[in-house]
Amino acid sequence: MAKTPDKAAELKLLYDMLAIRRFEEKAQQQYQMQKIGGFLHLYIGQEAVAVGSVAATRPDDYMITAYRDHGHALARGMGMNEAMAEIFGKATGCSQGLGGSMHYFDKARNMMGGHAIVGGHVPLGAGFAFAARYRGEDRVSLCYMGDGAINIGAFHEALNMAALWQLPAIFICENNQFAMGTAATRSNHLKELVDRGAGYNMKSVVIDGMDVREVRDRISEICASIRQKPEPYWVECRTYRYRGHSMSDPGTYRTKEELEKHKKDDPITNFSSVLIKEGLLTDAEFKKMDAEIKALAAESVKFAESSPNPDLARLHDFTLVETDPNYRPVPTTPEGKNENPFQCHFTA
Amino acid sequence: MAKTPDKAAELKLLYDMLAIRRFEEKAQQQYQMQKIGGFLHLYIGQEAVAVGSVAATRPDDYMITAYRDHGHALARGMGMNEAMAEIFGKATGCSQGLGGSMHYFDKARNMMGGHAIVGGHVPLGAGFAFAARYRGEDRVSLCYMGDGAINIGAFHEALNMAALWQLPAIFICENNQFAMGTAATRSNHLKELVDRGAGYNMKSVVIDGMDVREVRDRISEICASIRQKPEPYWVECRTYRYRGHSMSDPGTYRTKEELEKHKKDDPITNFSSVLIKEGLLTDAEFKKMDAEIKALAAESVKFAESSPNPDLARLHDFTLVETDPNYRPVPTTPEGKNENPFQCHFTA
Amino acid sequence: MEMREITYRQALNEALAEELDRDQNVFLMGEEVAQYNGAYKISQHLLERFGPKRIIDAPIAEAGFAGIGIGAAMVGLRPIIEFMSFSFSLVAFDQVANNAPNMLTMSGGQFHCPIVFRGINGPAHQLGATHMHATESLYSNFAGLKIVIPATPRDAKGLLKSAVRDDNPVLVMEVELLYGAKGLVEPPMPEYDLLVPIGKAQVVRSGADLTILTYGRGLAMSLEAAELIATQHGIQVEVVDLRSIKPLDVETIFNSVAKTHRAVVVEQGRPFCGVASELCFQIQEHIFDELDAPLRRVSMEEIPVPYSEILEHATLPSMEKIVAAVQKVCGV
Amino acid sequence: MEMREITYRQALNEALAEELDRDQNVFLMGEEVAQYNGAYKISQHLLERFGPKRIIDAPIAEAGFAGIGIGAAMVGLRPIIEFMSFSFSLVAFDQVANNAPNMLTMSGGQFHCPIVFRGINGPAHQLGATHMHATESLYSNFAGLKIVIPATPRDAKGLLKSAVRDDNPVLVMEVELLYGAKGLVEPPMPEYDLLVPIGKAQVVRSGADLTILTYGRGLAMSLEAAELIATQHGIQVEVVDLRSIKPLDVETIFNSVAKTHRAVVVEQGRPFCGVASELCFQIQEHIFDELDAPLRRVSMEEIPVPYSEILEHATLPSMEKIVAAVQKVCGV
Ligand SMILES: Cc1ncc(C[n+]2csc(CCOP(=O)(O)OP(=O)(O)O)c2C)c(N)n1
Ligand SMILES: Cc1ncc(C[n+]2csc(CCOP(=O)(O)OP(=O)(O)O)c2C)c(N)n1
Ligand SMILES: [Mg+2]
Ligand SMILES: [Mg+2]
Repeated sequence: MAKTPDKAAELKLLYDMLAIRRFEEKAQQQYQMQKIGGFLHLYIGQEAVAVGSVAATRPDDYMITAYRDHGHALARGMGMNEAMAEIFGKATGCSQGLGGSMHYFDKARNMMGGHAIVGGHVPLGAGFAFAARYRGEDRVSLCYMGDGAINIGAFHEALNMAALWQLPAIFICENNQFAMGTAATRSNHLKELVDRGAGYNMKSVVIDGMDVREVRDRISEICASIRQKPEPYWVECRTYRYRGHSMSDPGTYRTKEELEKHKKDDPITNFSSVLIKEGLLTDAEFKKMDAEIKALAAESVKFAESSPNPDLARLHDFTLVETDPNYRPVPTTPEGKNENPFQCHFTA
Repeated sequence: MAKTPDKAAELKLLYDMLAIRRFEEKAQQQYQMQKIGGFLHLYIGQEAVAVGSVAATRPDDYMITAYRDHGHALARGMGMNEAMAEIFGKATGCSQGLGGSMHYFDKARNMMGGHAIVGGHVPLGAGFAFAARYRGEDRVSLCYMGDGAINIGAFHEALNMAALWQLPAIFICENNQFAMGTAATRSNHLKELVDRGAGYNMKSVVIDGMDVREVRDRISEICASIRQKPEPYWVECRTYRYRGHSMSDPGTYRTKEELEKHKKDDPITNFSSVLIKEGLLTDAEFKKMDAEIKALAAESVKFAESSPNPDLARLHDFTLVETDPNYRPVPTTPEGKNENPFQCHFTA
Repeated sequence: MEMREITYRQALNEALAEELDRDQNVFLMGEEVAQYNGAYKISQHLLERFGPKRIIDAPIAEAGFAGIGIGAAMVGLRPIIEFMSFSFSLVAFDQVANNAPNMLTMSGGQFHCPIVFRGINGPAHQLGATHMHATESLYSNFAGLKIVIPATPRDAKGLLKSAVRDDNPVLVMEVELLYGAKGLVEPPMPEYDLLVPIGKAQVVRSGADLTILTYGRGLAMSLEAAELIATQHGIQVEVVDLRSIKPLDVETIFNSVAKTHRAVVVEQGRPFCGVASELCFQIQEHIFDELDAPLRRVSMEEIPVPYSEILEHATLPSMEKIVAAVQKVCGV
Repeated sequence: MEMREITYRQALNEALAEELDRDQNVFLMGEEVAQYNGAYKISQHLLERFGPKRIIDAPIAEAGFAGIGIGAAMVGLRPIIEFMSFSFSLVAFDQVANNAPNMLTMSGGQFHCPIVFRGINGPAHQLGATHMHATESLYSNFAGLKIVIPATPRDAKGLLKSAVRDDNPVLVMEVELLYGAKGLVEPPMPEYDLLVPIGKAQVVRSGADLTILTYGRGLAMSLEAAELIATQHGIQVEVVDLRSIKPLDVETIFNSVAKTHRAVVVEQGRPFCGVASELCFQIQEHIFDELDAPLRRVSMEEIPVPYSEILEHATLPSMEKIVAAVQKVCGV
């Protein structure tokens, strides 16, 4: 669909990718300075997937991903401050410092969290889609996972039920070629990961995950179709992880040459040149944008450092909730049982 | 391969199927007389699958199945006496009365057990195949499961690894159309269950599970090919369960008509008439065979009733084993690391 | 208000029907819950009444539908997930124990999970080693879950209804061997809205000499044992039904044991790191000086449950074992 | 014989190498164990030395490769299955807890499973709510498993080697925070074949006034606390390292507590139905009259572990908490 690109929208794609890149470079630096602990999994190289797909969604669509979650949260609009503060374990963090790098949650933006058990979040992603159908809403659930996650049971069970019940979910496999040190070719016997969808009779699509426009446009088409006719999609986004699996990873399982080769596909560098070629961006503007973003990233570290720790006195306040006395049940109407346009599918 | 049928072999197929049928009719009767407790899942209607596939194997091939396991054990050569005694919970049972109907084990015959957690035994089946490859043996592992078992995680993980490592396993889905009251069409979105194999890039085959010769011949071909070139197969055997899921099942989820229709495909009646048509069997011989078998089934009940209960004094003797002091380790040879002809696949 | 005698099974069925009727955000999902009316008929007639949107047959995929329920709960629905048995929840263990109860902490308080996991749990009859696990001790080691185990039809109804209205993940562990048991229960809604509070134990029989702390299947056996002991030895046993494993009603427990100075715990599962061990720790920690004798426990034998009926009986807790334990503690 | 100082990590690596070398039926399977040399480098150089047949990288499919291991063990191989963390074993829970330990019973004694499941377990540093479960209390509730938790390099090597030679399923729960810790260990094979018996505790520090029962990560903290208390209050604390959770060395435990009459249990996990509660039950059951004060326990707080470093520290067992518990028990 050759429509003339909307300049602001295109620039936002670049901006969002760059913001993720610079934010994580800062986070990495802070980690190396031992200002933060735990695991830190960087998304650098994969920015086009989160940014492109989020650009294709509505704010009320759900998204959920694994522990490599900074990019998704920032793409969805989370501020760098609350993101950085979370890694610092501060009360001002997006999860009040209780979640850390692997658990970025942002309820207001329907960012349903980063999750640390491989595959464990995939049924949750199906659950959001289930809820949308249950309520007869045309919201879509975007569920991201890595190439290593498609071999675990929870993934299988979720995709099978999503297909059975025709849930409005997009299961996006971010195939960055590796699960820690295990190349995707060593974790399954598939020719291409997209083929896994055939085992569920689910519509399956491959997308170039290094091309942000491609990701946005293809996911937009899928979302549009799902809102018309709810059904799940299996999407393989081909991308690449430029950093180690986590900060402790020496990365000996791949050659420098392989890494360099993939860096030629850098989603940010490439897209910026495209925009410049198209006259939507000048080199100077790009530099200015980068400077702005770097300033925000630096600022986020100051914010995190100067933020208070979580309140020790509330240590036990996040285990159980007080049941909300003002909760209003929705009584079952006579038509209650027939009101869901999609109910048929639940017994399909 | 049109070879003239070997009479003895053909008659054994009929005999084995009939033995399962009569044995289970007896078991059912005993259950109704409340002589036995627990769950009792009858195989009646599916006899051709176990009998045909076992006829295609070598005694050193492994087999493992779920809780609907009487047919597999008997087809493998277990005596009716030890089979019936097991349901009676007697010390003379195939599992000394500790396993019951759902846990028929027969180590001498490489019957690796009936298993009661849906899908939980599938990785074990892959494990036997793994061991065969590890040792460089050309044994095959037959792993049976129901149509309801293909939607659970353990199944997925086992098939993915079996494909990845090219394990010599045949995963036989006995599609008897129902998982308890859930029609196979209501537990997944596949057009045909055989399609699930595509999600693992595994060779996939459909077999008429009501035709014992068909089952034997097709599984024989697969075994022969696996012994040449180890790799897993995904096999859907189309069959039907004539009795309820278990004794407590009213079976209201299917019509009498449907049941009657499928009874026309009775693997035993049909095969007996074929043999009679082919002149390999006379009606009289068939009646005689049936009478013999019925006598054995009746005898097995007497055997079970007159058998002793397990020894209460040994209640705690089956939780941990004494480590065998005579175990002889096999020291690693210099070539140790290269001796497995298939090792390449383990890192494929 | 007329009390009615209904079965534990009917009580659970009523609880489901009343909560489904009260709130469209409530739905029931599990294997065979809809068209089959439940493997144990707990969801009898619910499909007819509430339709396929609310009563949903799931494939055999416990981890998957437990997780779908958790996701649905995070966005405001109130799922009731049926495990045909909590023994089968072991394949969904990570979802139930490591996802649902952690969501509130991981999200810094943004997401909670109003979800109920329910089904049979603990000893049944001759189902063998894999099917009769008493999982309460496993799940109670995790923080962020509530666990109730009703021993009577009234508690079955009242605790399940309270569980559905609780904003936290609640495990309702039912006792298959009690499904047919009868008891008095208040009339159904709209006439009466029976809610039994989670976290409150009940003194079912009072006595001065020894306290039996029990729950679920253990209650009936303990009451039987108490009568026998009263007639045989004139020993008056107090019987406390815990009803909730988590939160634990320590006040009622401590009060009773502080009065009788002796206790036997009758649990459903194996002893090692079981419920009895936890009760023992808390009792001795708080009322050490009140104890005149060591606590004893009646548990499953520490072996996988064998199929043979006589071995099974020897493996499971029994009235005889309770009597023996009480005699031992009282030195008679 | 020269003792060498090596790390807990090296000790485990030596144990694996020696057992792999000793017996071709032994193989190591898990995520990243081969080409990556192990996520925590426990299998360093093993792929080079033993080749891809013996050292096998598995996909992320814990239930699947745990089950493949169980199958292989049933037919005579001796698998060592590495869980990158026992927290991830929760997705394989049914295989580890409901398959391996039941095989002997279900098959009437025909099949046993000589298999080792190993990996890190319990507290680590800022990994959050899902990654730091102390699973020993969960698995120990099942019958048919042995569980060891080494606290020193020597025990790490000796217990792992004993586990590989045991004909039963053995869980070897390693302590990530100790991987870098050093200790004296006998020379490697062929010079010395170090086997530490499963089921034997060890009195690591003797004292007359109070017994600390601990294991794993708790040992170092307890010894530190013991020194502090000795200097501060002149109280002599005996420290017992359980080493095996199952079978439990009750003799050593009872002897120590019968001598000191006071005990504190320092466990790795949450308290409810935890290891401390089990020890407490058995102690009061067998040597009730020897106890001069209630047992106390130092455990994780009963909450999902938060990420924030200060909250995490407040959540996990610590030297300060041990000191406080001892002071409380001794009334100082
Ligand atoms: C059930 C489980 N097993 C193992 C792990 C440890 N682990 C964390 S990330 C990871 C690799 C995942 O790779 P992939 O799915 O490709 O995602 P990526 O890291 O490439 O984004 C592993 C094995 C885990 N967190 N959960
Ligand atoms: C994990 C698990 N969930 C549920 C059950 C209860 N259950 C036993 S058999 C069965 C149906 C299985 O159907 P299928 O796989 O088609 O085998 P069939 O009974 O038809 O031979 C169910 C749900 C179980 N045993 N294990
Ligand atoms: Mg990856
Ligand atoms: Mg079936």
